[in-house]
Amino acid sequence: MRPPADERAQIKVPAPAPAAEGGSLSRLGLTRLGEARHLGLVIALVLLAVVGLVTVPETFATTSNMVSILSLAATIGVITVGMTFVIIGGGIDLSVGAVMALASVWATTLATQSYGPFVMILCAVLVGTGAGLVNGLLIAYGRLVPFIATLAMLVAARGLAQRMSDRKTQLVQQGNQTIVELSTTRVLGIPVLVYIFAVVVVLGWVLLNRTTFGRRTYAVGGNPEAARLAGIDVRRHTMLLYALSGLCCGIAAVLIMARTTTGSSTHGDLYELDAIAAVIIGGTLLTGGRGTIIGSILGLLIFTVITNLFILNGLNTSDQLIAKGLIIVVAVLLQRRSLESRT
Amino acid sequence: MRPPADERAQIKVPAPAPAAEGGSLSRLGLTRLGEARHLGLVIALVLLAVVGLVTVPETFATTSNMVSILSLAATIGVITVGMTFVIIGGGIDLSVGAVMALASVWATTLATQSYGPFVMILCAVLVGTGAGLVNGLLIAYGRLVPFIATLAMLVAARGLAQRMSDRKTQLVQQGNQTIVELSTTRVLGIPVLVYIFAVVVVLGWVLLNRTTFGRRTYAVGGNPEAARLAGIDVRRHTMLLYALSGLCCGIAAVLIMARTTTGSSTHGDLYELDAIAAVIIGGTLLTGGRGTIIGSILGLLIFTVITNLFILNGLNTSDQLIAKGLIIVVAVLLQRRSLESRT
Amino acid sequence: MPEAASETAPMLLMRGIVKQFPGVRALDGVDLEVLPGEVHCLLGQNGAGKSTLIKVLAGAHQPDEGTIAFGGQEVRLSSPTAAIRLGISTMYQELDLVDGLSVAENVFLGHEPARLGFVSQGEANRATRELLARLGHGEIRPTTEVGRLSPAAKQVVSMARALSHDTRLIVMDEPSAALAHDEVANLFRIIRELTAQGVAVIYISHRLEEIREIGDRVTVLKDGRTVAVGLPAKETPTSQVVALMTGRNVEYVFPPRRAEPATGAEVLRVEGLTVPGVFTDVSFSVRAGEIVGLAGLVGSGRSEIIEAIYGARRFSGRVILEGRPVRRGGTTGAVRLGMGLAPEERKAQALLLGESVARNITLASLGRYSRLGWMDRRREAEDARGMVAALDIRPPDPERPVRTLSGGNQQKAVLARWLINGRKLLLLDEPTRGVDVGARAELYAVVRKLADEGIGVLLVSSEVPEVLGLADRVLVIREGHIIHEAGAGELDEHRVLDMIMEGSAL
Amino acid sequence: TSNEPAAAPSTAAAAPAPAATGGNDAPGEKVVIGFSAPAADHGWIAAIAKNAEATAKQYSDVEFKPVEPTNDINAQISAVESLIAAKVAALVILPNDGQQLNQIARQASDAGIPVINLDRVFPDKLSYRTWIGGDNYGMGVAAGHYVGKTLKDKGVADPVILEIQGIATLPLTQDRSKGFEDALKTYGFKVTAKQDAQFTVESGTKVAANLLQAHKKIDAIWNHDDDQGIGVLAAIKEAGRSEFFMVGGAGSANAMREIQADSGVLKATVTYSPTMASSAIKLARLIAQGKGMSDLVEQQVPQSITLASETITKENVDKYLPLGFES
Ligand SMILES: Nc1ncnc2c1ncn2[C@@H]1O[C@H](COP(=O)(O)OP(=O)(O)OP(=O)(O)O)[C@@H](O)[C@H]1O
Ligand SMILES: Nc1ncnc2c1ncn2[C@@H]1O[C@H](COP(=O)(O)OP(=O)(O)OP(=O)(O)O)[C@@H](O)[C@H]1O
Ligand SMILES: [Mg+2]
Ligand SMILES: [Mg+2]
Repeated sequence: MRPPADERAQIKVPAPAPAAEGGSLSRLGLTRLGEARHLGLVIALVLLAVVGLVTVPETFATTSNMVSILSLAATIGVITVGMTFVIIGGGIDLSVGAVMALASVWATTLATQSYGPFVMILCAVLVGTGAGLVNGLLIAYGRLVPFIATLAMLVAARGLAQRMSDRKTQLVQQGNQTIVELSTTRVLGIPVLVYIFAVVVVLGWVLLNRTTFGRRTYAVGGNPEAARLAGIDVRRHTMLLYALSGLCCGIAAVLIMARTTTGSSTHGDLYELDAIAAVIIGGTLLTGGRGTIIGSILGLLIFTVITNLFILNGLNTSDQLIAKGLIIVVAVLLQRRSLESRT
Repeated sequence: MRPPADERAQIKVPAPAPAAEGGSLSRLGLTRLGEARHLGLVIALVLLAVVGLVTVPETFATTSNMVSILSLAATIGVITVGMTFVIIGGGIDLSVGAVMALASVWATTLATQSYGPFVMILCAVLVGTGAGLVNGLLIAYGRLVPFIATLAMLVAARGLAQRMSDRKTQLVQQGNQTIVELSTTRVLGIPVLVYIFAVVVVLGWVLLNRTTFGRRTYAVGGNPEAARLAGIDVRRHTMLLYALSGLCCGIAAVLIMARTTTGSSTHGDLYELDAIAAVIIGGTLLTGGRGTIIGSILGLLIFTVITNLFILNGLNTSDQLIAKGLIIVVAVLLQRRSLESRT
Repeated sequence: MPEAASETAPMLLMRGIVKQFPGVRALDGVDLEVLPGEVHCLLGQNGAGKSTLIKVLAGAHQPDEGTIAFGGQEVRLSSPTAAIRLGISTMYQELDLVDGLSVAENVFLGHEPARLGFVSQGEANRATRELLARLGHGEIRPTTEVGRLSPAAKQVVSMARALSHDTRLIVMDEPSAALAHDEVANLFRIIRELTAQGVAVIYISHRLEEIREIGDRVTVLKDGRTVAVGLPAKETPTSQVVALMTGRNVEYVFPPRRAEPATGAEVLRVEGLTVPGVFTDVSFSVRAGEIVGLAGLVGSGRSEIIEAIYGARRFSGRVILEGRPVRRGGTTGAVRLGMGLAPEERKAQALLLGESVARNITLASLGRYSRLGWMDRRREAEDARGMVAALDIRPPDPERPVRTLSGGNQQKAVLARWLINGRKLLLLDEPTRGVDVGARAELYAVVRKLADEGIGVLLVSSEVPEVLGLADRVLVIREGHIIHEAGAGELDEHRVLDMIMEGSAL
Repeated sequence: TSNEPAAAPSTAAAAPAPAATGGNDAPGEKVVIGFSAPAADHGWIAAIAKNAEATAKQYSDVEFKPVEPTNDINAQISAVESLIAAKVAALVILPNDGQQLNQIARQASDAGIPVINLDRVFPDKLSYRTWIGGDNYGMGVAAGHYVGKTLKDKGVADPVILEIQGIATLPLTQDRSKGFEDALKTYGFKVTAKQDAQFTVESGTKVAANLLQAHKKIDAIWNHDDDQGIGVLAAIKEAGRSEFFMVGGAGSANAMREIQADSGVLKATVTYSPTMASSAIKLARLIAQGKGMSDLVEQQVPQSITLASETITKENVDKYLPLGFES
């Protein structure tokens, strides 16, 4: 039942050590690398890929299909990066889809378009960041609950977008096709917009894992009072998190303009739910303080691959929805299982 | 070394008192009654009413308009009651709208309708409760995050509803008009369905404030570990909370069938956001452990009155949305202000 | 009384209890024997397994091995309810109250007086009022929301809850940690009442003098094992108990004070500091190299004084750091100017529990380890490792989640956060709360060493001997006023107690 | 509605039966036709999807390849991309928004795949081979004329006319409203108030209930969509109002039955028939096989076909009822 006495004596030496020694290595090496915790998601993705290879062998594994999946994931992917920051920081942003729509509309008004594509891009990014800043101010300094503040922004930004566009879809004009080329031009067979997505993900990862900003984000979300007493300006940081999310929405607006050649108040409908779901499936806690960019992107890819598989298999909507519900549950259970077996 | 025991006993009395005594009376009397904390909401409602009286004096203050507002609030109001329980209990239920749609579809299939109106009502209620139970099982025993589990249910329930109805709108048949009469029959000038809403609110209030179930809901949401140590079966309770929310969706399905004379997979679209927003504006914390039914209902009424005012004034949707965003922010700020001035 | 009790059959008999957590063997074959009507003390270092053992006893944890007999019968405690039914009630170490509920609702949580599921709140309030009166705290209203109570009052509510059950054995896990010592006396009065009625009490505390005062017999745990059973609490020499707990001969003494009063420059000067309703017109100063202690009752405003100085709450008056007035820049400004705060509630106010020790240590000095926001992770890790070694934080693994450390080691990590950052002034609020004897001695040494290196230290502690032993100079606070100031050598515990309670020294 | 006991003819059958005209229906070369439409969460769109599939099934030489219907533009672009990659012989696309899907349709055309644009039009004529759709403006005009004429005949001066639109951000909604307004103008009338609903029963109820409060006396209502019209009628019934008449839109079987029964306020509806999906599939097949329409003189299928919007009233409802779609 118990190990022999001398053996025990060995282990005992550092007071609480027996507790420590065993688990720490594996825990550390792996959780820090963020591999173990994503194993379940990777397994789920692999399973989906297998389904794809079995059901639509000739189309699923083609380069063009992979590119198509990534292009589809790009817009909401950029938003998901911002959302990951906000949620790790203990908040939530429901306004992402609406802010993206507003930015796309603002950037495609006749007035903006007359200044050329770069001003349009600048405009989208500024509008997004501005809306995010307003969210941040309301939450950090107005002390509104994030859910309510960003819900109000969702509603107001959609309204404003409808008003600016007179509810019409605004085409990117001939002179500004540079923007559209982000989606049509390919480098090494891959559209520029996928590279932009990749760059945002990498920058997001670096910001979260290699900078003081990232550190503070975890601290602010994990224990705001401790962060405050450690001298971190929690309010300012919170505000910046929402501005960052807004910035991502602005970038996403550029991508959606490139892909659809339009700005419209209907863009990004329900993106907030998809982005939040991806982040949470990716293992980020809704309560804040924990989470990874890679997890969120894996979560998003699962959703995108599911959609792609449905497209390729021509399933009808009802069956898709039912299947999607089940797959979400299974993916999360898989992930939990793989996490638990490690600890 | 230390003063004798009896002497100390004397001295001790005021020790922790200053903390308790000063605030307790006003805080307590009022918070418990739930008046102070709702003052801001009441003020917001009164302001809206004043706007109504000024802008559309001859239509706003009529009985028929009040009845109309209540009828509009009834369906989502019933759902809000269930949502309040779930959120106080530390969870969230995104599936409410979809579950209501599923229940309405199931209750209006030819097969169900052939058994008459009472079986239809029973069917709606059972389907709702059943779906809620599944949510509860996944969350309490499958240990899925509520956000994800109920998101999966949202998706799957809509899919199932579309499948059952073949995406058609299912009319309540001639023989089952008893159901429609819930909305058309009036007692003392008020439709039966408003009474049903009122009864659900009262029952919900009693359950939350006067029973062990309610006490335990606060405990489970506020500090699940403490609740467990106090001998409460936290998992079972959590499961019951979601079942209760499902039950409310079932009742809401009956009301929507009465109002629209149909069952449809499109019913209840985005109800989850509206219900959650009403609950949170009503002062319930998203983190659980605090909240009131009355607050939620006031929050909901604010939303309903806003819509009513907009339409009475003939505003278009875009302006409605912008104004709604602003009003939400103002209402919440008002409420915070009134809460703070008390403490 | 203990003599009489020892002849009767044990009320509780735990044998060979083993409890394994992932990667941790918290209990490794513990034996415990408790007699009816005795106060049985459980001693052990932080992380020895005391709380785990009583959670097993409360049905909150299921043991992996071992047997439990209660009242002569072998029992299985499959849930908290099962234990409560048997008459075992527990006051947990981490306050187990629900902030959003009222006092009465908390007391009767899980066993509300109810008919058909309807709570009879009047009855609950009345019963709670009686319980609180019995505990000497009639001033706490049954209808107050628990979240608004002070930690001490919460402890009383916890106690009332334990008593609300028909109980034969009460387990108290560090009930005195949040209490000032007049409160503790009250607690002891109640314990004596209980034992007189034949109720047994298991009492856990890191304050050895309490054990001596209230305890009958002592069981000592070390590394999840019982190392001594049934020692007589009054007779066993302290040194022997400490040796059993720590495996070493730690002297429960304070490091030597500097010979003459500190003459360094004034680091902190506070003039007319006032937070309305909490404290008024507080003025004093702290010199470099000096440890100034604040003595006072719970609720006398000591924490608030410290928080105001640190910029964590609004105040009127002046705070002057090294000759320059501090502008109200919030905590960020205070940290930038060279202050550091080890707050009262470690877990709630200081630690990122899920993060590693290293990240907790460097939290307040991210700027030092970065250029243009980019973290120099190698240097950060090196310094953190150095800190862990310097303060002898155990286990010496900077990457371990801080949550898994014992209280004393967590406290050291909080101190390390400020040591790594070169402070001018350290504000310590209850630095040894819940910290075991061995770790305490080490902490005292660290604080003294810091002072010797020229840092000014402002110390708040509810344990008067600690203030007297560690500080150079003592300020006595009563109801938000400084009523006395003297060198620590000129005061003794009795005089300080008289002052903080009666103000007789005025 | 699906649960009408009177076994109404199935939707598929409601599509015009293949007329035995010349060799158009004789089996030809095998072709794969791709199909993409918005999510079928609404009666009219559901009928579109069903009609397309049913028509494709009638031909042994057609392989029907539908992709996931979705309301997300981004995903519909992806869906069409996958059809282009699959090298289908012809593409039938009902875009969520013609402007937003234009680029990808153009890509298909450029890749040599003929695109049959269904209903919501692409702005760039190079993006599609043929357009077939309803006449949204004409639909508004038809409703406007019915309302205007009826009120004029009754001799109502300064009538209260309400309009309940569908989803306001769709161009088709704006076209319908414009047509309605223009037609009313010829009688000297104008719309008193308009609100938009979401094409769902529930939103219809909600908007109508509020509008009925806002206007104590109403002369006429035009509701753009018969599906949401069920909800509008429910709200009217609940409010117990009957001083006005209502005109519907799209032409669902359910609305036609209401008109036939003449028991409520619904007196007419203007068609916007989902049968266009059946025709689109037929056109796609002909184009892919390089055939023309055998009833026409031309060798090729015309570039655009606009369905006429017809006004269905009690007088002619019997004729139209078999064509009504079950929403
Ligand atoms: N839920 C848990 N999961 C993992 N490890 C745990 C858990 N609870 C306790 N431990 C570990 O078990 C050991 C014993 O902890 P315990 O809380 O019983 O100590 P203690 O004697 O009460 O210490 P203290 O005096 O600091 O309260 C410690 O190493 C602790 O980290
Ligand atoms: N957040 C708060 N709101 C209202 N009153 C408070 C608050 N925090 C503390 N108080 C009150 O301020 C007074 C001073 O409390 P404080 O915690 O500073 O005392 P203390 O001397 O530090 O005691 P302790 O040893 O318990 O920390 C008490 O009356 C307390 O109840
Ligand atoms: Mg403990
Ligand atoms: Mg204090």
